[in-house]
Amino acid sequence: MSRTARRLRYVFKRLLQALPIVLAIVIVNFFLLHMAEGDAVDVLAGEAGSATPEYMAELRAKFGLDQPLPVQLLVYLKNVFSFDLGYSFRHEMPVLDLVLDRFWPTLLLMVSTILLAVGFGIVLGLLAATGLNTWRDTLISIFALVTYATPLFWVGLMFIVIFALNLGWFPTSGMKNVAAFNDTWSWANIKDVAHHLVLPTITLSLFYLALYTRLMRASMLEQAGMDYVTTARAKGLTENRIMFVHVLRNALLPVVTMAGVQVGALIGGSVIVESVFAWPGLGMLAFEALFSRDLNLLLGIFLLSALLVVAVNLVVDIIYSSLDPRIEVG
Amino acid sequence: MNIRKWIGGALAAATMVAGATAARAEGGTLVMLVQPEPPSLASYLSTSGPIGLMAPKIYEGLLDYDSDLQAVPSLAKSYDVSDDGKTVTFNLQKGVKWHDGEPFTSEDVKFTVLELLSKIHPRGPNSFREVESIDIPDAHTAIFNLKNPAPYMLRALSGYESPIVPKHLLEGEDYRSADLVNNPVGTGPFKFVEWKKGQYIRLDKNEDYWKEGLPKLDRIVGRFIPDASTRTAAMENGEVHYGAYGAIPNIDAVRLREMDSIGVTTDGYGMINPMSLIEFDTTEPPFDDARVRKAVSLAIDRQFLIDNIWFGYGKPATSALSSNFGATGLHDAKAANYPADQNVEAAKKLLKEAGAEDISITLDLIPYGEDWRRAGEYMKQALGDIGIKVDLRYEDVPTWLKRIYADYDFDMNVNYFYQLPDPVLGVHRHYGTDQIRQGTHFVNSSRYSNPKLDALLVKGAQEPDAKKRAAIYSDVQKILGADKPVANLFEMNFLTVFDSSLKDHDTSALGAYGSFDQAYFDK
Amino acid sequence: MSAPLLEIRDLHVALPAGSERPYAVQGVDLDLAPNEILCIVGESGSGKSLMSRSIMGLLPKPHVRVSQGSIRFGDEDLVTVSDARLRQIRGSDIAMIFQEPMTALNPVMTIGDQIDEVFRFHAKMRRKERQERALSLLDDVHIPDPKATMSAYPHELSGGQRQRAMIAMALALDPKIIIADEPTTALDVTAQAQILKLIKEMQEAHNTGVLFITHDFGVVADIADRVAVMQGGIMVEAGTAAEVLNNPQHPYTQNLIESVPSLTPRPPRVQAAEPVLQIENLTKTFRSGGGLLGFGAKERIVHAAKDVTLELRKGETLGIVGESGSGKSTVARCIVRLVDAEEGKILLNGTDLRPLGRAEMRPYRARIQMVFQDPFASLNPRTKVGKIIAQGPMIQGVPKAEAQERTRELLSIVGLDERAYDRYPHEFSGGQRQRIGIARALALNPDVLVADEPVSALDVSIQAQILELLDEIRERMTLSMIFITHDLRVAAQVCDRLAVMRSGVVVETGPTAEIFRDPQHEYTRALLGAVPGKEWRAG
Amino acid sequence: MSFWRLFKRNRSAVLGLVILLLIVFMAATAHLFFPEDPFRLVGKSMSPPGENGFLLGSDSLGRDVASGIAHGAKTSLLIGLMATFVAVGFGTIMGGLAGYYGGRIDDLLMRVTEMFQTIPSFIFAILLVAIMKPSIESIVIAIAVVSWPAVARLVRGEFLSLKTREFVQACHTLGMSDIRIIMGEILPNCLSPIIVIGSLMVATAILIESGLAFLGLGDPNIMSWGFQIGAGRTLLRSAWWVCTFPGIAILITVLAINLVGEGLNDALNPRLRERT
Repeated sequence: MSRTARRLRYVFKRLLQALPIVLAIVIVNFFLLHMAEGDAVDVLAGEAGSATPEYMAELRAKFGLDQPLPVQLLVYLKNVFSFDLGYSFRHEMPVLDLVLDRFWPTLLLMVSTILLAVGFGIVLGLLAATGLNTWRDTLISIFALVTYATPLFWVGLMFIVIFALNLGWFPTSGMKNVAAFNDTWSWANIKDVAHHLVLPTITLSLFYLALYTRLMRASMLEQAGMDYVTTARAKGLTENRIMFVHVLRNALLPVVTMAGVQVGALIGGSVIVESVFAWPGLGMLAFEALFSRDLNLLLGIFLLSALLVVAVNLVVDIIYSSLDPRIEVG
Repeated sequence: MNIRKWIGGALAAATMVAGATAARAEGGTLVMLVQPEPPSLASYLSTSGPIGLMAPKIYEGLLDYDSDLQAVPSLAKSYDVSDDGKTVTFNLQKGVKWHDGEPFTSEDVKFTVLELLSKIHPRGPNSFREVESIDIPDAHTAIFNLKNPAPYMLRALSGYESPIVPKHLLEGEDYRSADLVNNPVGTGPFKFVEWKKGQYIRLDKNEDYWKEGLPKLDRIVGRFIPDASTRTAAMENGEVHYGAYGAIPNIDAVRLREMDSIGVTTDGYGMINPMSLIEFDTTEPPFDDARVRKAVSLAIDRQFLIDNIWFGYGKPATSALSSNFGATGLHDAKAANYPADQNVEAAKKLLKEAGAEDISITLDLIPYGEDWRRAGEYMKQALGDIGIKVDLRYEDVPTWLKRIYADYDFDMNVNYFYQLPDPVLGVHRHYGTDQIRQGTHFVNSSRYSNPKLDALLVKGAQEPDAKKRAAIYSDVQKILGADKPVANLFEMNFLTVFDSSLKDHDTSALGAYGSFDQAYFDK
Repeated sequence: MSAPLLEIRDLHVALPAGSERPYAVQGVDLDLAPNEILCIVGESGSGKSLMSRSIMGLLPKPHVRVSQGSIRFGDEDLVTVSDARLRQIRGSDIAMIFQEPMTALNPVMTIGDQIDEVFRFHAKMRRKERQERALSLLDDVHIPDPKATMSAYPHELSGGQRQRAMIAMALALDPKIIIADEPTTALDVTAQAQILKLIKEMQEAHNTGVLFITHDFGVVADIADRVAVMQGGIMVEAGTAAEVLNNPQHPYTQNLIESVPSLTPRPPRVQAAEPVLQIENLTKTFRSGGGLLGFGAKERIVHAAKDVTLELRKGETLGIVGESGSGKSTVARCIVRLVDAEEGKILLNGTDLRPLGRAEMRPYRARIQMVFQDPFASLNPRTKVGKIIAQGPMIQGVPKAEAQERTRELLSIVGLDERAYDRYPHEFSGGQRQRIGIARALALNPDVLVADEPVSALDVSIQAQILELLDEIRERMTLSMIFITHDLRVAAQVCDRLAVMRSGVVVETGPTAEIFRDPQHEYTRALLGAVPGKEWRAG
Repeated sequence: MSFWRLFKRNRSAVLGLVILLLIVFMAATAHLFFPEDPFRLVGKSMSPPGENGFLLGSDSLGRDVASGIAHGAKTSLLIGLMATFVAVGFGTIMGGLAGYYGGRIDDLLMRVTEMFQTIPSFIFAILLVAIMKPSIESIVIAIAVVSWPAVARLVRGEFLSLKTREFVQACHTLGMSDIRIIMGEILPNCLSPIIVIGSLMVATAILIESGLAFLGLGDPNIMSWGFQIGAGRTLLRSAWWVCTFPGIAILITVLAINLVGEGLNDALNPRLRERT
C-alpha cells in the first residue's frame, strides 16, 4: 500500500476513533448543562425585562425544553447526525452560522499562538541548552518561569496600557478597525487584522512559550547525551552541525507531541485573552452561551472545538511521523 | 374643555436646528460601546439594555421626549386627548418610508400596538393595558380607545419603549424568529447594515429619512468589548466615542473626565430612573417582621456605597419613589424615611424588639457586574455590625433569576429596578398584590401584599389630575416607608462617557436610548 | 615492523572528584602499528573504553579529561592539538565503531545521509560522487541491497547490517586507524562471526591499524595480532596474541583466561530417568496492533514458540540455546506462567499448569522458580534485600520469623553475609545481585529452577563464580534446572542436555556432548561454527 | 539522604523551597499578624502602599490588601494542594489500572482520558464551577477534573514500562497478588515523576483559580488571591496596587513551586541528573 494511501486510511481511522469521543463529550455536557439551574427562557425573559409565565411556557415548548431529557437528547443527536446543530435560543440563528462566524478568528488566534509559542520556545530552549549553565541559560529559564507564572489577564491588560495607550503601536482590542470596513480579502483588511492580532497572540503564547522552552531545553540536554552524538563527533562534525542537524531534530519530537496535547487547553485558555482583547473567538461565545443557558449553542461549540482538537492532533501526528521515521502512521 | 396639544412648534424647532447645523461639519462614523452583545435587535420583544442602545436608531416611536421630559413629535406629528381621557388621537407624519421603501401607515401603528406591544412586549401589556381598540379612519390617523384614562401611557411612546415596526414584514410570521429579529427594518435615521457576531453592529445613514437634513452622522457602529478595562482603554485611545449605561466603570469615568478629549454626563436617564434596592422575603422569618427590615435599612450607609463603589455617582434614596418624580410632583420629600448614613444603635434596638439578635442570613447579589459584589461585601460587614451574620451568594443570571422570581428561595436580594418615567410603569410592579406573579421576573418577589396600598395604586394609575395624583402617591410612599417590603438604597446615576467632539447626542430625554438623529462630530 | 601509527605514553585519564578512583586510566603506554589488530581486553570498569575515547578526544568533558601523558599520531600530539584539527583527524584519519549500532546511529537520518556527512565534512566531492562512494562502501561491507540501504533508516536494518553500515561509515575515507569499541557485543554469535570476519578483511584490504576493545577472549583469539590486558585503569600485560592467550604472565590475566568456560562439554553425570517437567506442544504467538477500535490496523503476528516439546529429568540441567528471537525466553516465561501459552501442556510431576488460574497456580508457584538475566532490573530498587528474599515464603504462608531465618540461611548459602539483609540492592555489585536473585528463587525451595541467561550480563570472572554457585546449589538441593543461554561455552559447562531453538522451533535436542560432537541440524552447526575462539581452548 | 544531597545541588530549587516555606508560614500565621477579617473595612479606601498604615495599600472599600494577601495565601495554597491531590489520586488510579491491566481496560480508560483532553479544558472548568455554584469545593473539583488526564497518561506510561521489568515478573513467579504488586512494587517506583508533575500542578491550579476569579467565578465569602485580583482589576488604572500585589503573590508562589518542582525533577529523575 502506498504511503499516501496508508495516510488516508490512517486519517479515516483516527476520525472514526474520535467519533465516540466527540459524542461522549456532547452527551456529558448535555446532562451537565441540564443540571444547571434555570434555562434559556429564564435568561431571555430576564434580559427582556419581564415576561408572563404563559409566554415563557410557550417559548419552552417552542425550544422543546418541555420535553423529557432523553427525548431532547435523542432529538439533538438525530439532528447532529444530519449535520444540523440546531438553533441558538438566544440569537435566533442557526448554531452553525454563529459558530462558524467565530471559528476562523479562533483558528487564527490558535494557530498564530502555537506557531509563536512553539517557534520561540524551540529557539529559546535551544539557546538555553547550548549555553548550559551560562548566564544565557539562567536568563532564559527565569524569563520562561516568569511568563508562565504571570496571570494571563494581567499581562493582557498591561500590554494594552503599554503598547496601545502609551506607545500607540497597536489597537487596544477587537479584530479589525470597525470604522474602516475593508472587504474581507483586501490587502488593507489582512494587514488590519494582523495588526489587531499581535497583542492577543503574544499574550496567549507567553504562557505556552514557557512550557515549550523548558521542554525543549530538557529534551536537547537528553538527546545531547545519546550515543549517536558521540558517533557524529567521531565523524569529525562541527558542534553546530551536531546540535542543529542531529540533536535538534530528535529533540523536537517531544515538543511536537506536547503541542498536540496543548490544543485542547488552548481553545479553553483563550477565553481570558478573548475577553481582554475583545477577540471574537469561540471561547467568549461559549462563555456567553453558558451563562445564557443557550444549550444548542454551547453543545455546538463543544462539538466543533472537539473536532478541531481532533483535527489538529491528526495534523500533529502526521508531522510527527514525518519527523520520526520510526513512527509509521497506519 | 378640550385639552389639545399642538406640538408642531417643536417639530419646526427640530427642523430649524437641522437647517442651522447643515452648514457645520457633518458625516463621520460614531463608534459606541454596546455591552453586552444584544441577543437580537427585536426591541418589540425585549427591553434588554443593549437592544435599547441600537434599536431606537432604527425604529421610532409615536413620540419622543426632550431633555425636560416634554413630549415632542416623532412618527406622530401631534396627538389629542379627549376630555374624559379615554380617547387619544395620533396624527401621523406623512411621507414616512420604511427602510425597505414601503410607506409607513396607521396600519403599522395599530398592528404594532395591538399585536406586539400589548401582547408580547415585556412592559407593553402594562403600558397599554387600558387600550381597548384602535381605529384607523385613514392612513395617517390612529385613534386609541381606552377603558380608563391612562396618562402614563403617553410617557411610554418613545422609540425605545414602544417602537413602531413594519406590519408587512411581521404579519403572519412567528414574531420571535422572523427575519426582522436580526435584520431590523424601521423608519429611523439609521439603517441596519450588518451584525458581525462578537464584534460589532453596523448602521448606516438613512439617506431618505423623513426629517430634513438628518441624520448628520454617516454611520453608527456598536462595538462589543467584554472587558471593562479594555473598554476604557479603547475610549481613551479614541477607538470608541461613546459609552453609556456603565460601559465605562465609574472609577475610570472619574479619571477620564479630567481629559479634555472626553466628556462625562449623567443626563439622558430621566426616563429610566434606576433605583437600587434590597428585596426581602417578607413571607418568612426573619424578614416577615418589618422591624428587622427597617434595621437592615438603618444598618447600611448609603453614602458609603455611593462614594466607594459608585465613586460619587448616585443619590441616597429618600422614599419609595425616585426624587426625579419631583418634576411631576409625585415624589414626596417629607415621606423620606431612608437615612443617608447608618445608625447602628437604632438598628440594634429594632432587632432587639423583634427578638432577632445575631441571626444569620444569605444575601443574594444581582449578577450584573463587579460593583454589586462590592456592595454585597460592604453589606456583609455593615450587617455584621448589627449582629446579622451574612453569607454572600453570587450566582449566574439564570440561576439567580430562577431563585428569586420562580423559586422565591432567598432571604435578601440586592437588585436594581428602572422606575421609568411614571410610577405606574416602573414602581407598581414591586408592591401590588396583583404583581405577585411567580415565574415572572422583576415583579413583586417580596410578596408584599397590602389591600390598602393596592387600592391606592389603582387610583394613582387612573387619576388624570396631577395634584390629586401627587396626594395619592404621597400616601403610597408613607405606607411603603413604614412597611419597607423592599429597602431602597440609592438612586443610581448611570454615566455616559463620550468623545467631547460628539455633540447633540443627548437632545432626547432617552439619552443613549435616543435616535441620535442630530448627533454630529464638531471636529 | 614499521613505525607505529599511534604512540600512547603515560596516559592518565582523570575522573571527577568523588569518584571511587582518581584515574580511569593510569600511566598506559601503548603502540599501534599499521596493519595490525590490537585488542584491549578487560572487564567492565577496567578503563578500556575511556582509554579508546581519549584518543579521539571524545571523553565526556568537562568531568573526565586527559590529565597527563601524550597520544602521538604522526607528528602531532592528540592531547594538545586544537579542536579544529582534531575534527579533521576524526573520521578521516581515525574512525570509530561503537558497541550498540542502534543507538550509535541517528534514528531520524537515513544511512545514506549519515555516511554522506563524512565526505561532506572531510573531502571536496560533488554530491553524485559522494553517492557513488557511499554505495560502493556499502557494497564493500557486503550489505545485501546497498541502494535500498542508502535510503533506509537504522531501525529498518537488522543488528548485523546496522553494524556493517557503521563500519562502512568508519571506512569512508579509509582511515589509518579504526577504533572498535566492543563492536560485536550486542550481536548474536553468527552475526558476530561475520562482523569479525569483515573487520579483519577490511583491515587487511586497507592495511589499517585497528584498536579493538573487547571483554571476550574468544573474540580476541579470533582476530587479535597483539593483546593488551587492562585492570582498574592500569595495563597489566601486553604481548602477541599467542603469548598472552596461551601463556599469560600476570595473575589477573591468568585468572581471566581461567574463567573462560571451555568448549568441551562437561562429562555427563548419571541421572535419574524420571521426568520432573514435561512440556508438550507448547505454542505461543504474540499479536500487536488491532485491539478495541483498532479498525483492522494490520496486526503483527510473531510465533514465539511453535509446538515446543521438552522434557526435564530430575536433577539434570537442560539448556535451551539459541539466538535472540529464537523464542527461548518465551518458553521459559511460559513455563513459569509469566506468559500464557495458547496451546500445549506444562506438566509438573504430571499436573498440567497451563490451564490453572491465578489462585490454583499459587501453590505451584513455589515449585518452579526463576532466575532472571539482568541483576539490575530484577531487584526492586526500593525494597530491602531481606524483604525481597523473605517475601516469597511469606506469600506462600510461611510465618515471618521462619521466613527471615530461612533468608539469613540462604544469604550465606549464596555467599553473601548476614548484613546484606537490611541493605538495598543498589549497594551491591552485579554478581552479588545475581546471588540475591538466586537466593530469592531458592527461598521457596523449588523443584525446578528456570534460569534465563543468568550470567550473560556479568564479567567472565564473576560469570564463572555464579555458574559454580548454580552447580553447587543444584547438587545440594537436588534441583532440576532449565538454563537459557546464547553462549555455547556456558552451555557446555552447565548443561547435561541441550535443546537448540530457532524462531520458535526446537531444531535439535540431545545430550550436550553428542550435540557438540556431531550436530545434526545445520543451524546447530552454524552456531557451533560461530563460537568465537573455538580453536583456542577447544580442549 | 542522597535525595536531599542531589536536591541541594540545585541552588534555585533550594531558593524556591525557602520562598515556599515563607509563604506557608505567612498563610499559617495570617491570623496572628492580621487578626481582623480580611474583608473588614479597616480604613481609608484606595490608600496607596505605605499610606494610612496600609503596608500594601487598601482597596476601593478600604480593605487591607496586605491582610488579604496573607489570608488569601491559605486559600490559594489550599486550592492548589487539594485540587492537585484529587487530580493526582484519580489520575494515578486510572493510569495505573490502564497501564497494569492493558487490553480493553486500557483502551476504555484511555478513551475517557482522551475525551477529557479533547474538551477545551478551561471552558469545561468554568462550566463545572457555574453548575456547582462558585465555592472552594466546586473550584477544587473543577480544577481537578481538568487536570487529572495528564497524570493518568504519565502513570500509565510508567506502569507500562515497569510491569515488564524483571523484578515485577519475579513477584508474579512468587505468586504475589495484583494489588500487592501494584501498591508495593510498581507504585513506589513511579512516585518520583508523580511528585514532579504534582508539584507543577499545584502551580497551575493556583493560576486557574485566579483565572476563574477574573471571570467572576470565585467564592465570594472566602478571601483568595484570585478574589483580590478579580475585585481589583477594574481599579488597575487608578489603584494599581490592589491587584498588582496579589498578582505578584501568585507569580512568586508559582515561581517558587516551579523551582522546587524542577529541583525535584533533577533530584528524582536519574536520567537528567548529571546533565542539569
